[in-house]
Amino acid sequence: MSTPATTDIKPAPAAPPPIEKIKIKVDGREIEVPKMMPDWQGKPQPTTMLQACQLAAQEVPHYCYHPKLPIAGNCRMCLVEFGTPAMGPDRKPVLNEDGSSKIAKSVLPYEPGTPRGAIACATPISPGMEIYPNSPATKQMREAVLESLLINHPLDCPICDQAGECKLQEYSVEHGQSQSHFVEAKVHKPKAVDLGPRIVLDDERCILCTRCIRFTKDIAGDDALGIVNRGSYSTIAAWKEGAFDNNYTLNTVDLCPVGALTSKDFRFQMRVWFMKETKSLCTSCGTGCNVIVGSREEKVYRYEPRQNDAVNSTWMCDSGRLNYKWINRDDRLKDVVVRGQKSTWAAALKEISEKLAKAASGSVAVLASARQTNEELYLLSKLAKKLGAVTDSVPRVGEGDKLLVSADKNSNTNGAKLTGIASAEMGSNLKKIADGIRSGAIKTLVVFGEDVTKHGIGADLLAKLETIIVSDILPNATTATAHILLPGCAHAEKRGSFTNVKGRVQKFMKAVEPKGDARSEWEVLHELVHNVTGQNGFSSIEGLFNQMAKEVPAFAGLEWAKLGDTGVTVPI
Amino acid sequence: MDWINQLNPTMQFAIFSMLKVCVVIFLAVMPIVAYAVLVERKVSAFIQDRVGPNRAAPFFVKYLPVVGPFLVRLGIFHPLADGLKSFLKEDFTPAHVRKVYFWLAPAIAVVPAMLALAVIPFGSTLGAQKMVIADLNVGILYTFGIVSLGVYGLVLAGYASNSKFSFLGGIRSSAQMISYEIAMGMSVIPLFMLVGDLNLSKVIAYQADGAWLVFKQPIAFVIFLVSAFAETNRLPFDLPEAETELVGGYHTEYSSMKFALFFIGEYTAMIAASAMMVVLFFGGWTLPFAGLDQPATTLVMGFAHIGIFVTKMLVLMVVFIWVRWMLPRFRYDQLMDLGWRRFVPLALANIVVTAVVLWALHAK
Amino acid sequence: MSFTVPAKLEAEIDELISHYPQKRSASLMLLHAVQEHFGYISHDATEWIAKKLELQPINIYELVTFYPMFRQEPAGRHQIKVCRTLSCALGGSHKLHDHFCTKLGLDAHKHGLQTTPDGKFSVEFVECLAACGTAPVMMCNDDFHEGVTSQKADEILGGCK
Amino acid sequence: MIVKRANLSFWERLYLPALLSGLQVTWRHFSRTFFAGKKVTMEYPEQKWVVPEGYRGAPYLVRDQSGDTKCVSCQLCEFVCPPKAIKIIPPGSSGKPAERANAEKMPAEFEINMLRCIFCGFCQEVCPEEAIFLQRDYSLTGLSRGEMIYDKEKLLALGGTHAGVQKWKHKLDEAKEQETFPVKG
Repeated sequence: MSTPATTDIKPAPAAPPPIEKIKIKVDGREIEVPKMMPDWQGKPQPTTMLQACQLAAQEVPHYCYHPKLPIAGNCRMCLVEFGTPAMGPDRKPVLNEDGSSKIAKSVLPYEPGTPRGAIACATPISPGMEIYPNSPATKQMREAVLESLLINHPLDCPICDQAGECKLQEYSVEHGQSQSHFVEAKVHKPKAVDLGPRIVLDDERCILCTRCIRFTKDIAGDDALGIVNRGSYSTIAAWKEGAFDNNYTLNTVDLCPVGALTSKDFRFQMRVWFMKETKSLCTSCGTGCNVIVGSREEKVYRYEPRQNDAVNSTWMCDSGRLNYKWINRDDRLKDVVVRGQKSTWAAALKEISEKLAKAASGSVAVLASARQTNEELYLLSKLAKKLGAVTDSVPRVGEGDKLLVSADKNSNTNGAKLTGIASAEMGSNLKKIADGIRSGAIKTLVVFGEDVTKHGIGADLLAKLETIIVSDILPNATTATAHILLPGCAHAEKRGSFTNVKGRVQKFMKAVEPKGDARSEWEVLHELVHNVTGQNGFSSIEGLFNQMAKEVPAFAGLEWAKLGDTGVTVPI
Repeated sequence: MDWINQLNPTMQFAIFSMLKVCVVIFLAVMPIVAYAVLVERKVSAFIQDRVGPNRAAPFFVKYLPVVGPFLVRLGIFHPLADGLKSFLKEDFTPAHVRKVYFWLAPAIAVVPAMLALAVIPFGSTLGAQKMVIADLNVGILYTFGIVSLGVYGLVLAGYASNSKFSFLGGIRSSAQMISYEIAMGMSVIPLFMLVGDLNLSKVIAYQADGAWLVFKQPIAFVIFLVSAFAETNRLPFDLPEAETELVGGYHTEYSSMKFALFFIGEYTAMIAASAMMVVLFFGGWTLPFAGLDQPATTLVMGFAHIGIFVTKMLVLMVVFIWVRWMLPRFRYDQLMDLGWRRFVPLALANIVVTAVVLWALHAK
Repeated sequence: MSFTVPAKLEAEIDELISHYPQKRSASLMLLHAVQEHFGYISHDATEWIAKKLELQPINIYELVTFYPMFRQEPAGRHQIKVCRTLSCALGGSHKLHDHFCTKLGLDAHKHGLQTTPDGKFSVEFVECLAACGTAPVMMCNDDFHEGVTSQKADEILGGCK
Repeated sequence: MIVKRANLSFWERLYLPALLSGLQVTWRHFSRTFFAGKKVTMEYPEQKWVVPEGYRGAPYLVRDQSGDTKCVSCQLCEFVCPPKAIKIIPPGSSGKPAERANAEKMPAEFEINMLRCIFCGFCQEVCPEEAIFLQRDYSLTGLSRGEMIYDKEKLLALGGTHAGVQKWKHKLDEAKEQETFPVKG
């Protein structure tokens, strides 16, 4: 769902070629579906019965089928009964008395009374086809397939991390039967196999849908997994123990419809049904993958990718996914500290406001991290404008890859640029600030979310300053020297928006409460801006964003509500 | 003891009256109240197949070999514990109460009940002293006069408490007590028509000469008994308290010793009512045999008369307690119906019948 | 890598690969060639083949584990294969297998290929050897024996040098 | 609806028979208790109530016949507990492995707040491992709130042993059997 930004002035697109449609019947209801639909790579392919059923809002259970993966058709869960128009010997459709064409249901060739199902995920539709996703025969087929999938399943849901979001559980309830006809001993396969540094495999739970194999081969480009052995003893395996180690392995945990692949990081940490799920963003690089933050009792337990076809499809990298533990760290800054003494927000803000209001133009420098949100950077730029301050952010460049990981390790580089906090070439003002401090022209330094000692402003320079105001999340060398230290919030503890490397403005929601006295930076900045500039702003994030969209040209026409769950692209 | 004889009769009267008041109130009424509560709890327990209070044990009990545990099981120490508890509990005055009346009400509830005891002859004589605190010649009128004051305590408590439960309790008590006072008053008129005197000692003397008045005036006794239940707010007429509907009625908002005063008042009223019935219907301190119906000549006799009186009174009090578990509480309209439409006409009829009989007898 | 392929075998393998439009298609042929030469397909051999065919080792490993005729550990000089498919199972192949195992001092209750410590004999169960009418049947290396009794089995063993 | 009241007879209207029967009933009970000492109550701390079979008192954790903790930290009881009395800390990936070879998982900590527990038995009903049972204790006391939060050791010590189906052991045995030939079926 990519809503183009209003500023995105494009020539009116040429009228798209008319989409060829086919009339079929799903569950007795006639619908028109496109003849071709995009496959996992976005190439048009003949529409399958499963896609047609989805368009008709009829659920067809499936394990191996995934819209973003090549079709394998090996789980058989999506078997449905169907029929096609009967053809006479003259190759003309046989008609019923009322003129409609007669439907020949698909049956077993040697047993014409028995319906023959087809796997909906891989069978293309044809004109006049009738699909029966709810017929008794379809239901019976599903029951049988589920029973067969469960023959060797260990039924160890109590110790399985997937329990609660397991398709095997869900379909067993919806489509399965309560008893199995299987009385023999189950085949036992290896358990707790160390597949990779972040993945554990339980072969007994595996239903061999091969989603993981297809993902790692076709999406991640690392052909690391395969099925070894034969028959009942088939198992998923990597060539060597721990060989499944690319940066996208944890996506297979999400893909795995059962509990076979589990994350070592999340293993036995918390049951999923306790998890509060919050729509958020990954902040590890400039890509801004959409994530769901799983938290319970103010503790973050995991990130999971959230579908956004404009950004990350349904994937995310392992390094970003596991980069959440700092939110739960014990040494997080929790107190407002004024010159070494624990203080209150009211007192600290009063002091800062008075200091900044009195500061001579040009005597203040503002250094804001490009990991702060658009709204915070906007408020800081307002403050800086009033104070005539020199501003900048710190660039972070690392290694990227061609799938999702961006070389830009700041989550909001474009936000810093668009709001005017960062200089045209990010980081070029750092030296100017250092020189200003050295010469004594800059007396006050405002730092948001950076350790300036690592970026050219050493402890010797900091010692020369009259006032150092620092807001950060974790303690570092700069926070240690701060005269006024304001505890900030991790993105999981506040709301806001980021602009990713491609200029997509995306919002994120609050998952957990801030630690200790910490408060969202934008709330604090909103108050400071009011005190120093005398302008009143919005005290809600929605109002603030909308105000920013009015004042910052790059965001013109945006509204908080318009961002939706997946964001809007702006020109950069 | 010579100095007593040297005092003039007025002084002597004053001293002995004081002594009698002290003895009656602190050595008789208060302990009886305390242990009546215990008896009430025990009898209630037995009627309900329970054991009743048997826990309170002061420190010295463990030094008494056999008696100690027995006394504890009897619950002898519970009244002491109850009293102590009443003193030690927080004396809570709720907000927005009318303080003066709120504090006054418990006192008004106790005092009339005690005053009513003044005219009861609880024995014949002890030495030269008559065993009655005030031997008034209008004894019964005094009693009714004083008893009717008792309602003020309840009404004030209900009015001052700033609570709807208390208020309802107060209203009920005023209506109930006034209603039954009429029936009660009229029920004893035939008695005095027979006796010909209002002095209670004379009533006893009249019964000593003939049969007890309960046999001569059974209807008057029934009316008096039922009215006494109503006057003392005992079941089945405990509508002013009515725990199940009014929480605690007029004393809902009271705690500590102020609450205890209502309690003492209720039990003192019970004592007074029982004593009055003993005097009016059961021959007072007399027994119709062994010469016990003549005023005492010796100290032993005097004490025996007091003992007889107290025993009769206690029996009646047990009846009070017992009745509590026999009958369910009356509905308010039934209570009024019984008082005004049954007992008042019945008492009037009783007066007329007695008058006619007396007229017929004297005409002979 | 301790695994080295003689030049002759490598030339043979290169020739095999050239038969196919896609290198991958030659996988099975290569496996056969390697097993024929070394007697089994070692871990290193798998990796070597994968490299040769520009595949991941797991792709080759899938094949090795799928086909029962590929061995992953060396077998004895004389391989005794006893059929256990239905007709032979009814005809007494389990007894025959047992007989071999007790005779050679092997554990009859273990799955898969069993080799005597001296490396002379290997015994294993295999699926149908296509002579159901004369069950139980067995193979000793490439020699086919039908209607094998315990006596005949002893003779076969005795004939192995 | 109007309920028609039956007219009372003369005797009934006198109330005297009712009074007498009330007197009789109360006297019967009084004499029975006072003289014969028959009472229906129990003097609690000295006399203890013997709970009947199947009584559902406080929930405790049990061990199996091999002395291993049965609980596998599935947290269903924590989920189902209506007063939220149960708190389980799962072992995490680096936690202590389960005592039973095959079960993999065991709670790092298991707490029941007996002040919150309402003895409803949902935990016992939901437990897939037969690891928690409502047992015979009904009178739980402590001197502090902290004391009333029973931890895993205490719950296991109080719970005793429950000799049930050893599911995980059975699975392990089955897996071991598979290693030999012929496979038992």
